[in-house]
Amino acid sequence: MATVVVNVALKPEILDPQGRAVLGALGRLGLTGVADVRQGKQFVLTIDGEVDDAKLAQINEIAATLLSNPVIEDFTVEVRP
Amino acid sequence: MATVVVNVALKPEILDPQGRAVLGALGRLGLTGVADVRQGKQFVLTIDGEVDDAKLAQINEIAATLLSNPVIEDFTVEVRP
Amino acid sequence: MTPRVGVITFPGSLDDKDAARAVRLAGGESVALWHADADLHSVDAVVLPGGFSYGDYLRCGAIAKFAPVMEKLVDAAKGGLPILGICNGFQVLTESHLLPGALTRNDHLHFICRDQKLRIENNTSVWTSEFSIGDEILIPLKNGEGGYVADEKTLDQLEGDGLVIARYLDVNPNGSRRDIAGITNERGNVVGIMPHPEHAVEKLTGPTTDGLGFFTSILKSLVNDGKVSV
Amino acid sequence: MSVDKVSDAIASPDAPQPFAELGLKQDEYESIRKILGRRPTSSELAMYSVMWSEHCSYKSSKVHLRQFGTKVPKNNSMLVGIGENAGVVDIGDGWAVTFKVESHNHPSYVEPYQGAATGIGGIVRDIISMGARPVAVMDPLRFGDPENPDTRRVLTGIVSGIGGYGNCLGLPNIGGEIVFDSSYQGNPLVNALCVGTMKHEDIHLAKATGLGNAVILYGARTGGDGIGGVSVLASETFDADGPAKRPSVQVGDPFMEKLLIECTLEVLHAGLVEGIQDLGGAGISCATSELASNGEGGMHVWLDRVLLRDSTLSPEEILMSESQERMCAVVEPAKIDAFMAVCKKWDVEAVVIGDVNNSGRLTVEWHGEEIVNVPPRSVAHDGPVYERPYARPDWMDVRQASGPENLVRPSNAAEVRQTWLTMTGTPNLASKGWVTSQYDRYVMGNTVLAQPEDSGMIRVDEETGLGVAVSTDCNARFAALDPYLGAQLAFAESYRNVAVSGAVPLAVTNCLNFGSPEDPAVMWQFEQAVTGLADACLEMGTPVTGGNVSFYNQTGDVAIHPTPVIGVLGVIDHVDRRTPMAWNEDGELIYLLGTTRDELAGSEWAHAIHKHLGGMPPGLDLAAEKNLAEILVAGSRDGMLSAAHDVSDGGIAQTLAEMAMRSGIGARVSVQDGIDPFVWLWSESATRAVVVVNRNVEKHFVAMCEAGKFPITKIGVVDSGLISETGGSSQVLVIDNVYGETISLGIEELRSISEETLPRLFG
Ligand SMILES: Nc1ncnc2c1ncn2[C@@H]1O[C@H](COP(=O)(O)OP(=O)(O)O)[C@@H](O)[C@H]1O
Ligand SMILES: [Mg+2]
Repeated sequence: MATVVVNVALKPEILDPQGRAVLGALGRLGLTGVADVRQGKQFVLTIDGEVDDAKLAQINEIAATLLSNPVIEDFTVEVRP
Repeated sequence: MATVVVNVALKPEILDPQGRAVLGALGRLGLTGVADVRQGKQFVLTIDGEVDDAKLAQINEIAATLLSNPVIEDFTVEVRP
Repeated sequence: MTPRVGVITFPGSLDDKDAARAVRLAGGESVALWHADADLHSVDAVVLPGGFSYGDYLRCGAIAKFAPVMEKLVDAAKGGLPILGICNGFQVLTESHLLPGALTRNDHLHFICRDQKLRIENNTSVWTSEFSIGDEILIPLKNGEGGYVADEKTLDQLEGDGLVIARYLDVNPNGSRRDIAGITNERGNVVGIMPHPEHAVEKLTGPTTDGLGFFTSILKSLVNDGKVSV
Repeated sequence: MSVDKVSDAIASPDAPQPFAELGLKQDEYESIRKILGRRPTSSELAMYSVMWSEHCSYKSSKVHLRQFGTKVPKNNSMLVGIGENAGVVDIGDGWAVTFKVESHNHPSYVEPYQGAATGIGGIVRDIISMGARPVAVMDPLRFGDPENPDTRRVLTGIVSGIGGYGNCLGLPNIGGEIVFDSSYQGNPLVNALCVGTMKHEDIHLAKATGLGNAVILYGARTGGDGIGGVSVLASETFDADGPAKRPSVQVGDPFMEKLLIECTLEVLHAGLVEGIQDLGGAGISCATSELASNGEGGMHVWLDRVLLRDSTLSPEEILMSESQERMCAVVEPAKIDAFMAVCKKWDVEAVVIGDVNNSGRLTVEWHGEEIVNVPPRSVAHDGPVYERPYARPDWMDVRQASGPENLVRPSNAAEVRQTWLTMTGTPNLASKGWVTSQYDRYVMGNTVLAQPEDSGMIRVDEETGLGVAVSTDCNARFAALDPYLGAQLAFAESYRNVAVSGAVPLAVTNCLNFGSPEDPAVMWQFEQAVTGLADACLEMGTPVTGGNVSFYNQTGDVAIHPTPVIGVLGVIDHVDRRTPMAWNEDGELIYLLGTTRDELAGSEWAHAIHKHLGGMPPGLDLAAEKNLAEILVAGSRDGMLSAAHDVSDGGIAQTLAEMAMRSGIGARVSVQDGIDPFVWLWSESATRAVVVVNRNVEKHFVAMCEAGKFPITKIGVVDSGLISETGGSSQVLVIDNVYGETISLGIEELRSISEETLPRLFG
């Protein structure tokens, strides 16, 4: 069993209304000094067996096509043993 | 400048329709051996200055009340220097 | 033969019956197409209807683009088959890269349902040929992720080539860049639009009947092309 | 941990059992032992405890609700009455309609988004299980003080939940209510109504018949969420200092529900189903025991076949789980394959979990061991029945005696104008557009009327134009002043709203939201409200076809205002002739139907301006109400009405303002002679409507009203050419005869006041 975490975030140049709403709320709750908030998605995949290079390549491909939209989003893939 | 990452995930016993939808799609795309997918949210906060204990406590409080609902979600807070 | 317009149903499609009704009211024959059936049943045009395909949980339209019928549709689009994507259909078209850009969460973060005024900006596409440039129409808009985005270069290109087919008037309801409500590809056969022309085809149930123009446009275009006769 | 088998229960009769923790009283536990002739197994105890909860068994309300069955009006349209998942009425041409309203109050306070979302999900499954296609939803809501910060959390979450679920299901939201009152601060009300349509032959019932038939569980997998959820939740009161207990809430999956709708309708129409039941509160316990109890035989269930999301669940938990988006069907063996094929087409998992037998018992097996063996009726239908004590509380005298007579009233034109502007922006009267624009009202293409019209109207048959209209209403302040009359007034308002749109009122559903039934004062309110509603329905000829009771709506020992939300369904033979609320063009004449008295107790004016609640609610003459409805329907049928709008919260002033804002065209109206202008504008006397007629039918319409001896007064004319004395706005509402003066209100000014309130509070 292995865990693969894919984080997907809007590209920096794309407006993130959810992050902005959180930023506004933080201010109202009295947390000061927050310069920016961005909201992204995190996918946690539980994989049977080992994640070898072939599987990792496949997961990267899926992160690039299914889990994120390259027009607006960036992603990272991280394997946690 | 510091970065604080708050990850919010549905508690394991709570249905995650989003993760389920991704799981179904992975199968159709030929990625086999995925036992489970859970989809969570990731908030990336950019903080001016240092994150001292008081600030961290404040962020934990906000993570527990604003960024997540403890009835259905768990969260983690991580400071990245 | 009456023009046959296919309407694809994905799991979670909601406005498929409405799109079919609009096709019929405009004088065409509607043909139900099923997502899992990799066959377009030789229809003359296709509508990708609104809704929440696969729940839209991941990203609107992201999972639908992998449906068996979509592979056929992408090929057919390249061959010139007229395709109209409405709302979720528009999202499927951008996810499938048949149209540039992407649709993102509304800037105010709410789902919004309102009667929306638009200005028609292009009447060379097969779905807008019955309009005149500058026509102002009022049709329903309802979405949670309708903000059109693309990089500046793409936006400039869309403008420069006259590929914006409709723009929001009075109110930009979702933060779309340059008030873009709908676009077409260069060939003019693939059109995506966020508001819902199929909900404005009967005085009784819609704010106007302005939406009919999209459906009469395609039927006329098909007849003029000699693809079908009436 | 080993499972508690029936044989164990026989072998260890005295083993201690946690019945109290499960919410059962000592005597209830004893009667379970008596029914079984032994102690229950832990699985049986789980089943009885959820099924005998207030939420599932109606143990406190049953004795009163019987009135809806005994006082049934003569009405041939009822096809399926109280007791089934939802009532069904005949609307002609072979069409039938089912509708029902249900509460999801407590879960929505704990987790507003999911609580409200699953509320919509639950009521929709009730409608599908009758064999109907759901065609619309409505959402009567109550919130606490709009200025309290927690109201923002609750309201925004609930509204997004209702929208998130309903929009994704593809059901138009065609109406509802949003009312603020601090009595709901720790206990918001989320009531959800769904309407479904079907042909007569498609009606299905929850019944397990046919020896050897299979019991199929299909839809979402069973998980550990919401165990004890709805039923236990709905039966417990929150502590004064907030939700100390935070029981797990279910998460809804509207996409799965959409698949479930399509899949269910397909198996039903293909004739593959003998009986069908949705899974709501009490999950598998409820579905299997009710199906078996309604059938004539027995049922056996292999519980280990249930598809699970969490493999560690115990049999007790599986029996109690309230996981959403599941259904149960009874299918002939020869049709199982066809049934499974339809499920596969829609990507819905299904499994045979049991079969129908003639044992007369409900038996459940877990990996070869018998863990349940009970008479199904004892679980599903023969639960405890309480005759709870009830008594009119003494404080009612004080409350009813302190009327609004001494409150400071506006007494000149300038004060009236100022009051008008203030009232237009109160949270209760302000535009609800900020909320309702988050709901899809267009999907399905059959919405003829939706918010902010008086009722929602849906076209049922595209060929013939046959349609239905539905409204829900309740002024809980009236019910607080007099629960009997308050329930009748709520019903009358809903009835009127349906008639105003041109439809003939046909049937009633209700959602009775009250405090703790263990409080004799609350129980009295309940008894009074039920009696009032039953009496009114009998007199008006509209049967109650179903409904829902929600008790324990209180914080500490402070109960909410009694809130009997009443839904009325009407039929209209052709939706083309619907009457909209707004006037259209210059020259149309504005009439007031009905009589205005000095009735301001419980009014929005008393509430908003003076925070006052006292006195006696407006009087109600049901015969007159019926007369008014007949006039409104006849006026629509004969094409005499170009618009009509009922007069209720906020009085005539609010009615006129709403018509003007909706239309955008000005009008000149004169206060009736012989009555104080303030009273005329803001009294909330019942049985009134403002109607708009064209000059060419005026004589005819007035004659019709006079023949029916119904009071009618010409009050104004639509006029786009009026000019405001204060300049500015182009279209104005001009009111003459206000303490000898004329006031004018710019329609744009009214609109901006009305539309600004909710976004300011919650945007
Ligand atoms: N929560 C809601 N959901 C949908 N529609 C709503 C909601 N609240 C109010 N509305 C709609 O707004 C309009 C005005 O509401 P209200 O003043 O309560 O109407 P009425 O007094 O005629 O019953 C109605 O059309 C009603 O259906
Ligand atoms: Mg009304």
